[in-house]
Amino acid sequence: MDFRPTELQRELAAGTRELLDARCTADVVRAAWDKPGTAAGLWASLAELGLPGALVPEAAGGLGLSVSDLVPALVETGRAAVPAPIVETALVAVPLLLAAGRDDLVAAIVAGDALVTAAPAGEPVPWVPGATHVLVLGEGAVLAVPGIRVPAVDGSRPLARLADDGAEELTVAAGDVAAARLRGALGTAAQLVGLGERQLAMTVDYTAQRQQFGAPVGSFQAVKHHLADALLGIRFAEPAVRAAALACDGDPGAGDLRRAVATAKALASDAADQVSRTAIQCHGAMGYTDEYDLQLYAKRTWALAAAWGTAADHRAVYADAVGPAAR
Amino acid sequence: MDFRPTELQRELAAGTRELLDARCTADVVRAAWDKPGTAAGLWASLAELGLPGALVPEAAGGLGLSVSDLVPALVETGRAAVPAPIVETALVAVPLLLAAGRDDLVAAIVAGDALVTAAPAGEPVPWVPGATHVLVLGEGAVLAVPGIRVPAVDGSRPLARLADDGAEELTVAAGDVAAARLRGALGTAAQLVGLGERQLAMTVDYTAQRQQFGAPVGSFQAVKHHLADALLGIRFAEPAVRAAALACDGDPGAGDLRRAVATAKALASDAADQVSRTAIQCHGAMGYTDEYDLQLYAKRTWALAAAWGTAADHRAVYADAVGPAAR
Amino acid sequence: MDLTWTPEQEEFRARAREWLAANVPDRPLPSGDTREGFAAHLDWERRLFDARWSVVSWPERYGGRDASLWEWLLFEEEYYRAGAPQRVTQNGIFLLAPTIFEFGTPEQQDALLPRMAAAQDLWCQGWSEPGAGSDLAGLSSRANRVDGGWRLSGQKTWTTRGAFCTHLFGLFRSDPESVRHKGLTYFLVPLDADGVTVRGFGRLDGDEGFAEVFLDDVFVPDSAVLGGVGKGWSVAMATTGSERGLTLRSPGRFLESTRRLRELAEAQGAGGRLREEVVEASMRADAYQLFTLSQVSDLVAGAKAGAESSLNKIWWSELDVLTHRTALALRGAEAAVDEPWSRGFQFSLAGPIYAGTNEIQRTIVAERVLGLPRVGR
Amino acid sequence: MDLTWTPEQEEFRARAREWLAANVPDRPLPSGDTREGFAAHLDWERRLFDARWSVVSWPERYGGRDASLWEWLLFEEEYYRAGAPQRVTQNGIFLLAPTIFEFGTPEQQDALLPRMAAAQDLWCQGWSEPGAGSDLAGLSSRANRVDGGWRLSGQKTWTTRGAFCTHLFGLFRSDPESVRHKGLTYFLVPLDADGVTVRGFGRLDGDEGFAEVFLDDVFVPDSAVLGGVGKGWSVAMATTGSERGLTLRSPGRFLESTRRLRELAEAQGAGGRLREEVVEASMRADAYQLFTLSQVSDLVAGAKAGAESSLNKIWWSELDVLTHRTALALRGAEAAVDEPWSRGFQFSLAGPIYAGTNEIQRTIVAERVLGLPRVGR
Repeated sequence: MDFRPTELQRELAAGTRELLDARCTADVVRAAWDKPGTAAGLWASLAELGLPGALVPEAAGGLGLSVSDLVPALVETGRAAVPAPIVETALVAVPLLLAAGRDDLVAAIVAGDALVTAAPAGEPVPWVPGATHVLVLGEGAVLAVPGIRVPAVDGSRPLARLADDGAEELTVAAGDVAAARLRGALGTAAQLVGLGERQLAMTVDYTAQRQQFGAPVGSFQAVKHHLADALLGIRFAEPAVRAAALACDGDPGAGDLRRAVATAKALASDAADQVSRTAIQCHGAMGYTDEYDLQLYAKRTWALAAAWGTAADHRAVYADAVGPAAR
Repeated sequence: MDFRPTELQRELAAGTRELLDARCTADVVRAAWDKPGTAAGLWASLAELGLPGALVPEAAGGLGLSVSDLVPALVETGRAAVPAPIVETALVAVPLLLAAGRDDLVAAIVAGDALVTAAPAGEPVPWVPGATHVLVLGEGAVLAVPGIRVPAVDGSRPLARLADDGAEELTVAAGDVAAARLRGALGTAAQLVGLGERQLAMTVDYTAQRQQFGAPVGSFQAVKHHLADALLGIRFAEPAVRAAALACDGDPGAGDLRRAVATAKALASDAADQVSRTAIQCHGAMGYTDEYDLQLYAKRTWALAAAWGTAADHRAVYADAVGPAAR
Repeated sequence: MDLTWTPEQEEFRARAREWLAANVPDRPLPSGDTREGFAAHLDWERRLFDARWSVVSWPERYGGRDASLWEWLLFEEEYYRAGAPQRVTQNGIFLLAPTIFEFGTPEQQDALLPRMAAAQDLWCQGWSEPGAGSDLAGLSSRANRVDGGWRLSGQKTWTTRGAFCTHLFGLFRSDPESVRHKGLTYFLVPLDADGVTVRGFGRLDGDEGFAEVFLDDVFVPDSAVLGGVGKGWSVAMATTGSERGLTLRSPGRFLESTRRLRELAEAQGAGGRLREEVVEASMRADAYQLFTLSQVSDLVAGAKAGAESSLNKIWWSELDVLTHRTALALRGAEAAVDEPWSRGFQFSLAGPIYAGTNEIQRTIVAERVLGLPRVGR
Repeated sequence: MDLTWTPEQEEFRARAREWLAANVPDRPLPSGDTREGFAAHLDWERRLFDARWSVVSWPERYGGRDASLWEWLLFEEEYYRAGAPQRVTQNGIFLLAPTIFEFGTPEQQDALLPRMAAAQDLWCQGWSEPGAGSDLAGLSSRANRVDGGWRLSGQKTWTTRGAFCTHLFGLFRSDPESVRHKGLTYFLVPLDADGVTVRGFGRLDGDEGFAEVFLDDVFVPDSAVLGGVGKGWSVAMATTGSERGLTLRSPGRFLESTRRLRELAEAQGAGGRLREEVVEASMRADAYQLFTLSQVSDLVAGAKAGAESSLNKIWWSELDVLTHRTALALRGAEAAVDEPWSRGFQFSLAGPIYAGTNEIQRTIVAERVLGLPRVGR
């Protein structure tokens, strides 16, 4: 029993953060609004760090990491609002493609040449344009062809529907597909934690400086208590995300996998959404303009809170998974 | 269209308040905890004012009032936490007994000799001991015999189960019984508004005086905002209660009766419960002792919020009543 | 006590409903916060004016119908029910006009109100400055006395649809020695005056709906002063009162949005908590309607609207957020698509911020309605 | 990173579970806040002590098992899961003892801790005074220096179970010139000393669980001072830290209460929002468990618990209210009956108040964790 992230996990996260602080600034995210799907330079850097192929065995050129090794780095990709399918490629697609024996595509991922997006069947598919492959998860898994684009709340995360035909079925077990969907929810939850932390930090900085009625806005009790509540949600979601990662890796102490992932995604979605709304409220009119960076992160938050199952969906999963209230 | 209470309504409420300020102080409510069902002197005063028989036609010795005439006075009986079945007798029982042709019992009510309690079938019956008659409303209506007492959260509003036999069926239409149940919810909602106002006023007084960290507790922004929220709930529940009373009287502008009563009871239950919890929190440890009067009103609030359908029950009724979202 | 409309009121409602049914565009207009959409909305405003529906509560000589508060409420209810376009003239008609009626000279009223009703003059508000948001008393724009008038300098920001308007109203510091809310004057400024520069910028929901207005030694005559030199604070307070109060947010808007929410929930067969929240939003809209009818009954009987209007503002703005959040939760993964509900959600988040944040409103309620002590923050 | 117990930890858990299964009374004891119930609870405490389960984390020489923080968490989880009685000794064991371990002399430790572990001395806390609730710095009870010791005078109130205890710990103003949190000293006072009067009174949930303690020129020797003369404030802060922190509210309590909530919901076949709130409470209990495991991992590795313990206190106390409110909503009309859930609801309302109100905790979080400016209130 030691729930602290390992040194490897902390180092991978720190390296990711350092890279993204330099290469994925707010300006980069904003630029992706105008030209979605053009994060190629950023993706090459992530591939150099090894993130897309982090779960690929070392023998196949990957880092050979576990899900819980990768998750702290994914929190950082959320904090930076990386405008590319890193969760979809690294966490959702890789284990499924390995199971399907698609070593060609896995190799392309390791090389940084393939950007694989993914979505549950029936939902709008993100990162089109931009992704090179589209993975759709229903009962089974297919590589599908994107159809028309639809306008997105988060312009840096473009959306498309699927074309009616051209899909290619992958040969995988139903359990592999279900596990991939759970990893989608988990990775999204990790990014939401990072997004929440980012917006909270921006708001603390803003309210500590902004003067109103002769004092910093952040010195008013109402603002303090709003921000304490925002922190509370994020701080209690974060361990739930790490526990769900351990459950994915089969840690027996992490309990039922579905319950753990449902808890992580529900708490992270609600917490990050609460941070976004609080941040906008505490910024006043400033929070309400698209020239200020806050909106970039708020819109990513709302997009991800809706992806891979909403908080309400995951509460229903939890109710299912927890079963009878046996002692 | 004039939604102000009429002069008659305001005067009846003012007279009730004046009476109760003198005759139903916190000490009287507290005394009813030790000896439940001993509010006889208070009941005689209410009968003198005409409240128990307010809906009885003037020809039969009553005041011949409408439901909406009576409701503002019932708000006052809530504010004072009257420890007797005034809603049950005046609002629930009287019209049903008139419909059943039970003029004997109606006359006893007008004379102040009968205290009729009432409850939906299956629920614990309040005001036993104390009541002279027990009305139980299921599909039909029966005058039932009380059985064993059960311990009550609100000791000034004792509870009992029913005896297995000895019940006497009233000859009334199913619609009359349904209407009586709605009046039970409405009258309880009215009392909850009064209870909320009382606890809010007590808390404003307390926090304006109580010093902490060198300033009145009520000057702290967090306390101000908690109390503003408490007021908000009560102020928006109050018109809903008056509108439901008009709906009982058949005012065509008041809309569907079930929707109106459900709105009134759900909003009033939630608002008064919120006031109680806020009041206790703002009183600090003082709110948490049975020597301070606040608890008398908080416990009545919780008892009434649970009676004649909880807020959740009434939201379900509303969903039913509002039907398809037709334009 | 009753809630029943008179036959005359029902007749007024029927006339409004009939005209709206015949005239409301079949398809929603493009957003009034874009240049193209604003033009389409101006056409609509002029149709409203031609039929005398643009300012129903104003005197007939200014283009209105002398409608009572009750009739105004009925008109608003029908307007939202009909799904009629957003009123891009609202800053003038609902915020500035009540102030002109209360503080303007007869000459100002005759000159300004008919052109406003006809959407010939288009007014934006200049409350906020880079250094002052909800705290109006922190304004730094200046007005210097000159022969025959004033010279205005400074910068206003967050002026809604400022890039498409013709006039601005706002406060300027006319006494250079003054601090806080003393020494302010309320000015009416044509945006085509020499020295005015307007720069539009974008909003959270993606429209170019805001503008910054730069004033560089802009001359205005004495007739541009509303309500007296140095009286700006109390004049402005009257205006923000009406912004917060009933006049801007009629219950019809929320009855309609919660009806659409129920429609959405039924279409999606929603169960569980979402169904509960749909009911909660609907009940709160009903309560807002009843609270308003109670308030208007008092106003019609001669009462004054006071600090209680803060209760309205908190209630409707948080109801609006609840309604849209619930809609997005119902839409699930589709909530990531940019469409009316998701735009409406982002727009709803402005409600608790503008016209005095809800934190300020709660403090007003606590101090002026409940009487809690003002010491401390 | 892992969440798996070692075989030794699992073995410890099994031993605790086995003893509890064999010894926990079949029927709940009467409330420990009544005189009769308190006696029954004392019997239980002595059984715990005899089997070395009363203070598992203490050194063996004081009656403990030298258990690690992990083993303590496991014991607590098993304790709540077994439905074992409330610990009426908790004010001593969980609040005072950590302070004695940190600040007491070896003589004080040897004299006081074994008697506390064995429930021979029963400690109540004297934090609150009529004029000072959460604001400890406003205390006015006095300690006057006399030959060989001190004379204590003043009034303490809200001392939980004070009427049944033998000793009191609390702060007294030892420097008459001092103000606020300077010049306070931490004293340990036997309640049978001359000049002490104890008067019990009732709580919201109906038990006689509180007492007022009057001290009239009570003599105590120098050995009654804990942590040094004039150091009372910093000594007390260490104690309130442990009251707020992990040591008092182990996750096992909330895992068990939410499990009972799910049991209730299933028995009643609850649908709709209530089901959602049942899930919400359960998820929050899971999150509290994981947050605690994360914190304890840090502590075991040598980190210090700081202002973050305010996060624990807000979370568990509001989770406890949510759990009980949801239970009462499920019980419908039966919620008016006085039984364990309705009593538990009333008891839960004390959580956000005592040991520093949640308003104070949120301010601590904002200032010390987030770093917001301290100006203002």
